[in-house]
Amino acid sequence: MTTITLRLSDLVIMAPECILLLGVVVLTLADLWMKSSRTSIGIGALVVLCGALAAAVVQLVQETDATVLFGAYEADAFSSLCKIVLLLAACGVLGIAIGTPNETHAVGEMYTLYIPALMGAMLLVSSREWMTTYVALELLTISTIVLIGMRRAAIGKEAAMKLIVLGGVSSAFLLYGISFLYGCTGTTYYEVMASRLDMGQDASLITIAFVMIVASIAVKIALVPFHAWALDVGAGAVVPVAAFLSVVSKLAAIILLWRVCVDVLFPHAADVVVDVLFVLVCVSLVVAHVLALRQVTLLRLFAVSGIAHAALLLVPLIASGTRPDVDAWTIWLYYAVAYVLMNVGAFAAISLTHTTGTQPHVHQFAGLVYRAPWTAVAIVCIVLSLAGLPVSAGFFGKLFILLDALSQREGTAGIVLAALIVVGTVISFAYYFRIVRQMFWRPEGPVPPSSVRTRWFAQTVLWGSALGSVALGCAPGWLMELLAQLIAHTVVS
Amino acid sequence: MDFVASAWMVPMLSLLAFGVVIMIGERGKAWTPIGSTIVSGVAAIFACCVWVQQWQERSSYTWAEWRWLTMGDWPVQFGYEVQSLTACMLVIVTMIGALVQLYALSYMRDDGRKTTFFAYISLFTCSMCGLVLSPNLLQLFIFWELVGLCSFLLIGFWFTKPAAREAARKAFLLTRIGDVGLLIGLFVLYHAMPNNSLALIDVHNAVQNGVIPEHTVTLVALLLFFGAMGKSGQVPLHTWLPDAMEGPTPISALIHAATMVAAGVFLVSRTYDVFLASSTALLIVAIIGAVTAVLGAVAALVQRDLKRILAYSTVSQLGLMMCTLGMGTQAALIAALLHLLTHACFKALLFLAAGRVIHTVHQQDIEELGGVRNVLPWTTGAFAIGALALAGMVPLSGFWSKEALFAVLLQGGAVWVTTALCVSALTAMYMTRAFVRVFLGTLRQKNVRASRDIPMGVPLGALAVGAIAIGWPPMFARLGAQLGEGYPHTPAWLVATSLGVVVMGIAVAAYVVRPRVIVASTRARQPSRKKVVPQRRFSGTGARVASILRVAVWDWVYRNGVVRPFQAFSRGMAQLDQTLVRACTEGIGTCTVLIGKLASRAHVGQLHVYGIWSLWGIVALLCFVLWKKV
Amino acid sequence: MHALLAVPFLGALVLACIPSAHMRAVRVVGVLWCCVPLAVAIGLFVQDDTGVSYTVHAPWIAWTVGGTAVHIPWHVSLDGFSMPFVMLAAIVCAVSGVAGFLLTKRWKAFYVLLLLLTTAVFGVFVARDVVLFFLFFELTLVPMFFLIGMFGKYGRERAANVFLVYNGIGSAVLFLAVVLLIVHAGSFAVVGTPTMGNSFTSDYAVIASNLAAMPHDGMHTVLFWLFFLAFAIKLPVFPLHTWMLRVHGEAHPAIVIVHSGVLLKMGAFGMLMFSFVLFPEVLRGAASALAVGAVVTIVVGAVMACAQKDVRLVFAYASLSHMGFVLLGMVAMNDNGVQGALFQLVSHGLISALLFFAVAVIETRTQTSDIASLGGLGQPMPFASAMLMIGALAALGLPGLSGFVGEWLVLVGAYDQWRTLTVIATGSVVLSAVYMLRVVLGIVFGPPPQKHRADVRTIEAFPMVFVAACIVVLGVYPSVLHDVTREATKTIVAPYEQLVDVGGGV
Amino acid sequence: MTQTMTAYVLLAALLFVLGLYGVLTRREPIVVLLCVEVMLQAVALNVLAFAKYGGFEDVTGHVFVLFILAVSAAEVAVGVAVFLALVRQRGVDDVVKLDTLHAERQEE
Repeated sequence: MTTITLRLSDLVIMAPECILLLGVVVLTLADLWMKSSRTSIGIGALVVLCGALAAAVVQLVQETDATVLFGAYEADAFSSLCKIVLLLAACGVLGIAIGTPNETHAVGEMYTLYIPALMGAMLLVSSREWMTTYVALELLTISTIVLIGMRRAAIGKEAAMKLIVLGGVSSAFLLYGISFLYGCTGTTYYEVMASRLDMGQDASLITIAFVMIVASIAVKIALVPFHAWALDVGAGAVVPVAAFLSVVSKLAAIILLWRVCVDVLFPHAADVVVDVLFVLVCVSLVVAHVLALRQVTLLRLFAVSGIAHAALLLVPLIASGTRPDVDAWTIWLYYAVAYVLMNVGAFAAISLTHTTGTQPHVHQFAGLVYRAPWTAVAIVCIVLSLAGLPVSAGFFGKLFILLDALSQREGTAGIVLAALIVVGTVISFAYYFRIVRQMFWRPEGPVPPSSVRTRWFAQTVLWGSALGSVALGCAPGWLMELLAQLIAHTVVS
Repeated sequence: MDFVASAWMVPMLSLLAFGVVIMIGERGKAWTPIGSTIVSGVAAIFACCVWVQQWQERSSYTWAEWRWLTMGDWPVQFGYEVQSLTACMLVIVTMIGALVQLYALSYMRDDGRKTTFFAYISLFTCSMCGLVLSPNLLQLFIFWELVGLCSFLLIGFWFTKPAAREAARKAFLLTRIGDVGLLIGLFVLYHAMPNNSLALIDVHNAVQNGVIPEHTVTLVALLLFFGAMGKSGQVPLHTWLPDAMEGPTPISALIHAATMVAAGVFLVSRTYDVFLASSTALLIVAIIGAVTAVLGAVAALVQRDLKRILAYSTVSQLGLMMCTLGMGTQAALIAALLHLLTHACFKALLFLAAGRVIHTVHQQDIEELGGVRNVLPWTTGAFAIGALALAGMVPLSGFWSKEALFAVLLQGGAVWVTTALCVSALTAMYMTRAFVRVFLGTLRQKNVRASRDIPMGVPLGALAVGAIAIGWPPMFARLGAQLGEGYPHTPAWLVATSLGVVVMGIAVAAYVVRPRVIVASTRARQPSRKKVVPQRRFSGTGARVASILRVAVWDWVYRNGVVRPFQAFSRGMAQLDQTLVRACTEGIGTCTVLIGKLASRAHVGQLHVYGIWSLWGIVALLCFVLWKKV
Repeated sequence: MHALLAVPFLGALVLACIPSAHMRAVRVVGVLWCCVPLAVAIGLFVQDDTGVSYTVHAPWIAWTVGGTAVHIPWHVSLDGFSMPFVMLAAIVCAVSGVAGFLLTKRWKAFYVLLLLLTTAVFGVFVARDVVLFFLFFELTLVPMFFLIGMFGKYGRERAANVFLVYNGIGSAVLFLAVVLLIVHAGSFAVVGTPTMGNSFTSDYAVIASNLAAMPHDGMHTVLFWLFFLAFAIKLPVFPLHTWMLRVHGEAHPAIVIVHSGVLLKMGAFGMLMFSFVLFPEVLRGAASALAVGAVVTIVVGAVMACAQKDVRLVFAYASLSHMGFVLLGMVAMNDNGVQGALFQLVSHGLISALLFFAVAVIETRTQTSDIASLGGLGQPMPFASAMLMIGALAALGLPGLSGFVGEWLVLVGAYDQWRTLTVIATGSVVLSAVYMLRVVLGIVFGPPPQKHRADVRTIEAFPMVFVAACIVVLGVYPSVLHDVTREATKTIVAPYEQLVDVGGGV
Repeated sequence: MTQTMTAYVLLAALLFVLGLYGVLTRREPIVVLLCVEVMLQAVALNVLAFAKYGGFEDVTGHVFVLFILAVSAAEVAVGVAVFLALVRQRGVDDVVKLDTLHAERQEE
C-alpha cells in the first residue's frame, strides 16, 4: 500500500491550477468584503488568469514533464500549450465579460465563476485518470451551468436546465462506459487500463463502452446528432458565457476526446473509433453548415458554426488513424489558436455592438461602418478568418488540416473529408458574410450610434484577435515551427 | 526616283491625311478637307508614277520584311507588292479617291461633320491601297475588313437617319458573312500550305506545283470566292449594296461603285491560280456571276431611285466580271480586269453626275425628276457619256471592255455569251430609262438653281474624259497586254451583234419611256407629293413582275427566313438561360438554404426531442460499429 | 518586382488613413496611386525586353518535424507568361481607378478596395507556388465582393452574394485540388521509389517536374477536372456563367471594368497553368470534349447576346463568347492556340475596359443602360460614341484592332485539330457583329435625344484614349505582345505536342 | 460470484435504462432531474458491483462511487436551484414548455 502524499513540489507542477484555485478563493472573499465595483473583481480575475498563464508559460519553457498523483495528472508540453490556449481564450472571454453590461443576478460571481470552470477545463487537459477526468468535467460543466443560469432573463434558466439534464445524461453515459472499462481492467488510469484491456475477451462490451464514451464526449463537443442543446444553450446565455461555452468548454472537450482516444481507445480499437468519429465529423460538417444558413440570432449562429469548427478540429485526429504524429498535434494546436482568436473576436464584436436586454441579432451590425469604421474593419478580419479566407489564421488552419487529411489518409475517406470541408467552407461564406453585408451595405439600424461605447476591454480583445488572426495569416510558418518544436519531444516519447 | 520601290508612300500619305484630319477635328474644318484632297491628289500622282514606271520596266517589286506576327515558327511578313495588276488598281483607287474628295469639297460643304468625312475617305483610300498592295493573304484580309469598316462608317455617315443606320448595319453584316468564308478559306489554306505561308507568291507556287490536293484547292477557291461574293455584291449576298446608297453620293461613287466592291473581283484575280486549278470552283463562279448579272440588270430596270438603279447596275456589272473570271483563261482575267477598270471610271462618273443632280434638285426618285438637262447641261452630258459607256456604245471605253468580255465568254460557251448579251440589252434599257426620266422632260422642282461649281465640275470632266479615253483602242490593247498575255480578240459578228443589242435596247427603252412633259401651272395646284400618282410605264402584269423582280424579294427572304427566326431563337435561348440555366446553377444554393430552413425548423427547443435525437444517435453508432465488426 | 505587390497595398494603407471627409484628397490620391502600379509594370515590361525575367524564390512557410517536412516557398516570378497579364492588370486597374471618379459616394472605400484587389491580382499572376497562387486567388474574392455590393444598381447585393457563393464554390474546389496536388505530387523524394518520402513542397516547378515524371493515373484525371471546374466557374464556361451576368448587370461599371478586364482572366490563367499544362495526358483525352464545350460557349454566348435589352448584358454575353475563344485556344494546346488565347485574354481585357468605361460615361449622363431608351448619342457625345465604337469594333474582331489577332490565332490553332468546330466558331464571328452593331448602332446612331448630354471630360477621355491606343497598337503590331509570350508558350505546349507526336495526333 | 456480479450489472443496466426512459418521457422538471440521478446511481451500482466482485485488490471502485455521489449531488443541487428559479420567474413546471429558445423564433 502506498500512501497518498501531496508534496509541495507536486503543487508546483500543478501551479496553473493552484493559482486559479487560490485566486478564486481570494476573489470570492474579496467580493464578499468589498461589494465595491464589479469591474475590479473582473480585473482581479484577469490578473489571476494572467498569473496562471505565466505559470503555464514557465512550465512550457522549462519543459516540465512530470506526473503527480500516481500519474493521474500529467504536465507535459502539449498540455501546457493547451492550457495556454485555454487561458488566453479565457482572458479574452473575461475581457468581453468586463466590457459587457451586467445582465445577471450576481455581482462578482459573474467573473469569479469563470475561474473554476476554467480550472475544470485545465484539469481535463492534464488528467490521465478517469475519476479526475470526471470531476474536472463536472467542475467545468456545473460552473458553466451556474454562469448560464445566473442570467436575469428566463431564457438563461431555461438554457441552464437543458444543459443540466442533457449534460447529466451524457455524464451518465460516460460513466456507464467507464464503468465497464473499469470492470474489465480494475483500474481507472488511462495507461494501465490501455495495457490491461483485452480485446479478445470482451470485444463487444469494450466496443460498446468505447462508443458510449465517444458519444458522451461528442455531446460535450456538440457534434451532430448530439448538438441540439448547444444552439439553445448558446442562445440562452449572455454573450461572454456563450463565448466561454463555445471556446473554452468546447476546446477542453475536444482535448479530452483527443487524450482519451490516443491513450485508451486507439491502442485497442482504432479502426472502430476512427470510423465512429469519421461519421460524426462528416455529419457535423454538413449539418452544421447547412443549419447555420438560416440563423440570424448571432449566438445561435456562432453555436452552430462552432460545431463545424469543432468537427474540423477533429479531422487531424481522424486523419492520423492510429497514433497522431507531430504534424497532427501541431496542426491541431494551430487551428485551436486560430479558433480561439476568431471566435473570441467574434463574440467581442457581438458584445460591442449589442444592445442590452435584447437577443444579439445580425441586424445589430447594420451600418456599423458608418458608426465605427475601424471596428468594422476588425470585424471583417475576424469574419475572413472564420470563413477561411486569406490572409488569416483560419485560412492556413484549414489549409494545414486539409493537407494533413489528404496526405495521411489516402483513398476515399480523405477525399470525402476534404470535400466536405471545402463544401462547408463555401456554405459558410453565405452566413458569415451576412454580418459583413449588414455592416457595409445596410443603413444604420435602430441601434443608436452611441451604443458602441468605448468598452476598452472588449475593444482590446477584438483588436487583439483581429490582429492576431491577420498576423498568423501573414506568417503562419512561425507559429507552426514553434509549436512543432515545443511538442516534438512530448509526442515522440 | 524609284517609284515602284516606294509604292508604300501611297497608302502612307492617305494614312497621314487621315491621322492629321481626325486629330485636328472640327476645328480645322476650313482647311483640312482641302489639305486632305491635296494629299490624295499627290498620292494619285504618285500612284500614276508608280504605274508608269512599272509599265516601262515590266517588273514586279516585292518587299515583305515587316514581321507582323510569328505563327508557330513561321513569321508572317507584311509588306507590299507592285506588279501590273496592283499598279493599275492603285491608280484607279487613288485617282478616283482624289477626284471624289475634290467633288466632296463642294458636295459636303455644309455638312457639320465634314472633316470626319474626309478623314474616313482618306482612311478608305489608305486601306484600299493596302489591300491592293498586299503580298500576303492575311494582310489582304486585314485591309479587306478595313475597307469594309470604312464602307460601314460612310454608309452610316448621316447616322441620325434610321435608314442610314439600317443600311450600315446590313452592309457590315452581309459583307461580314462573306468575310467569314474568306477567313475560313485562309485557315484551310494555312494548313494546306507546305510552310504555313499565306504569301501570295507562295500560294502561286504551291498551286502551280500541285502540292495542295485537288479538293482542298476547290475548297479554298470556293471560300475565297465566298468572301468576294460578300464584298462584290454577288447574289445572294448583294442586298446590302442598293441599301448602301443611303450614304453620301461621293461615297457611292468611290466605294460602292468604283473601288471597294471591285475588291472581290480583284481578290479572285489576285488568287486566280487557285481558281484555275479547280474547274468546279470556276463553274460556280461563272454561274453565280451570270445569275448576279441578270438579276442585277433586271432589278435596275424597275428601280425608282436613281442611285439604286446605278447600284443594281454595279451589281450586274460585277456579276458580269465574275462570270468572265469563271471562264478560267488568262484572257478572262484580262478582260475582267479591263472591264473593272473602265467600269470604275464610268460608274464613278455616273454616280458623281447623279450626285450633282441630287445635290441640286434634292430629289432622287426618278418618277419625281425630269428636265434636269435644263439646269445642269454639262452634267447631263457627263451622265450621257457615262450611260453610253455603261451600255457599251461604240467609241466609249465600256464598248471595248465589253467586247473583250464577250470574246472570252464566247470561248466559254454560247450560253454565257447569250446571257451577257441579254445583260447588255437590259443595261442599255435601264440606263436609257434613267436618262430619259431624269434629264429629259420638264423640271418639276421649283427654284432650282445650279451654281457653277468647279470642285464638282472638274471630277466630272476628268472622269468623262477618262470614260472616253481609256477605250482608245491602241492604248486599251496595250493596257491589256500589260496586265497579261492573251488579250482576247472578238469576232466581228459578235461586235456587230452586241452593238445591235445595245442599240435595240436603247431604242426599246426610249420608245417605252417617254420624257414626261408637265405644264408647270398644273403642278402648282398639286404641291402635295402624295397626290402625284407616279405614272409607271411598266403597268399591269409588268408592274407585278417588276415588284417581284425589284429584288426586295431577297430582303423578304432574309427577313423571314433568317433574321426573324434567328431573333426568335436568340430570344428563346436568352429566356432559357435566364430561367432554366440559372435555376439549375443557382438552384443549388436555393436548395441548400431551403434544407437549412427545414433543419433549423426541426430544432423545436424541447429537451425530449433533443434527448431522443441523441439516443438514436448512440443507437445508430452502436449499430454501425457492430455492423462494421461483423 | 515586389514593388508591384507593395505599391498598391501601401496605397490602400495610406488611403485608409486619409479621413474620408477629405473627398478631394481621397480621389486625387486614389487615382494617382492607381496609376503607379501601371508605371511600375511598364518599367518592368520595358526592362524585360532583354529577356531577363524576375524571379524570387525564398523560403516562406516551412515546418519540419518528425518525418514530415512541408515547404511553402515564396516563389514569385514575372516571366513571359505572366508579363502580359500583369501589364493588363495594371492598365485595367488604373482605368478602373479613373472610372472611380464617376462614382457618387464612398470614394475612399472604392480606392482602398481597388488597390487591395490590384495587389491580389498581381499576386495571382506572379505566383509560382501553388499555395501562394491560391492565397492570392482567394484574396481577390473579398474586395470584389465589397466593390460589387457597395456600388451599383439595385440588384447589386444579390449580385455580390451570388458572386461570392459561386466563386466560393470555385475556390473551394480549387482549395481541394491544390491540397490534393501538393499531396500527390509535391513530394521531394525521387519518383519511382517505393516510399514517396514525407517531404512536401508546394512549389509549382517541383510539382510540374514531379508530375511529368510520374506515370499517369486516376488521380491525374481527378485533379485535372477539379482544377478545370474551379477555373471554369471563374472564366466562365457555359453553363456556369449566370453569376457573371449578375455582376455585369448590376455592379458599377468601374467595377465591371476590373471584373471583366482582369478577374475573368485569372480563370484562364489558372486553367492553363494548372489543368492543361500539368496534365497533358488527361487533356489529350478530354480535349475534344472541352473544345465542344468551348464552341458551345462561343455560340451560345453570341446567340444570347443578340437578344439582350441591356447594354451591359450584351457585353456580358459577349465576354462569355470571347472566353469561349480563349478556352478553345487553350485546349488546342498548340503554339497558335495558346498564343491566341493569351492574346485574346489581353485584348479582351482592354476591350472590356474601354467598353465599360464608355458605358460608365454614358450611364452617368443618361442614368440608363437600356438600349431601347438610348439612341442618337453620336451627336451630343461624339467622343464617347467613338470610343464605344472602337471598343465594339475591336470586340467583333475587326482587323487592325486587337480583337482580331487573338481570334485569328485561336482559330488557326483550333483548326489544326477540329475542322468543323472551328468553322462553327468562326461563324459566330458574324453573330458578334450582329450583337455589337445592335448595341453600338442603337446607342450611337439614330435621332439625337431631346435632352442635352455633355460629352466626356478630360479626366474621362484620357484613360479611354490610352486604352484605345493600346488596342490599336496591339492590333496593328501584335508582335509587341506576341514576342513576349512566345518563348513561354513554347515551353508550355512542348510536353503536349510531344505527347501528340508520340501518340500520332489527337 | 460471477453470477452475482452479472445480476448486479443487469440490475444496474435496468436502472440506467429506466432512468433514461424517465428523462425522455417525464414532463416534470424535478422528476427529470431525479431520473438523471437514477442513471448516475445505476452507474454507481455498476461500478460497485465490479469493485466488489471483479476480483480487484484496491478500493478504486469504491472511491469512484463516492466521487459519483458527490458530483451528482452538486449537479442536482444546481439543477434544483435553476428549477426553483424558473418556477418563480415563469411558473413553469413542465419541461415541454421550456421551448422559448426554439428555432422558429430565432430564424430570419
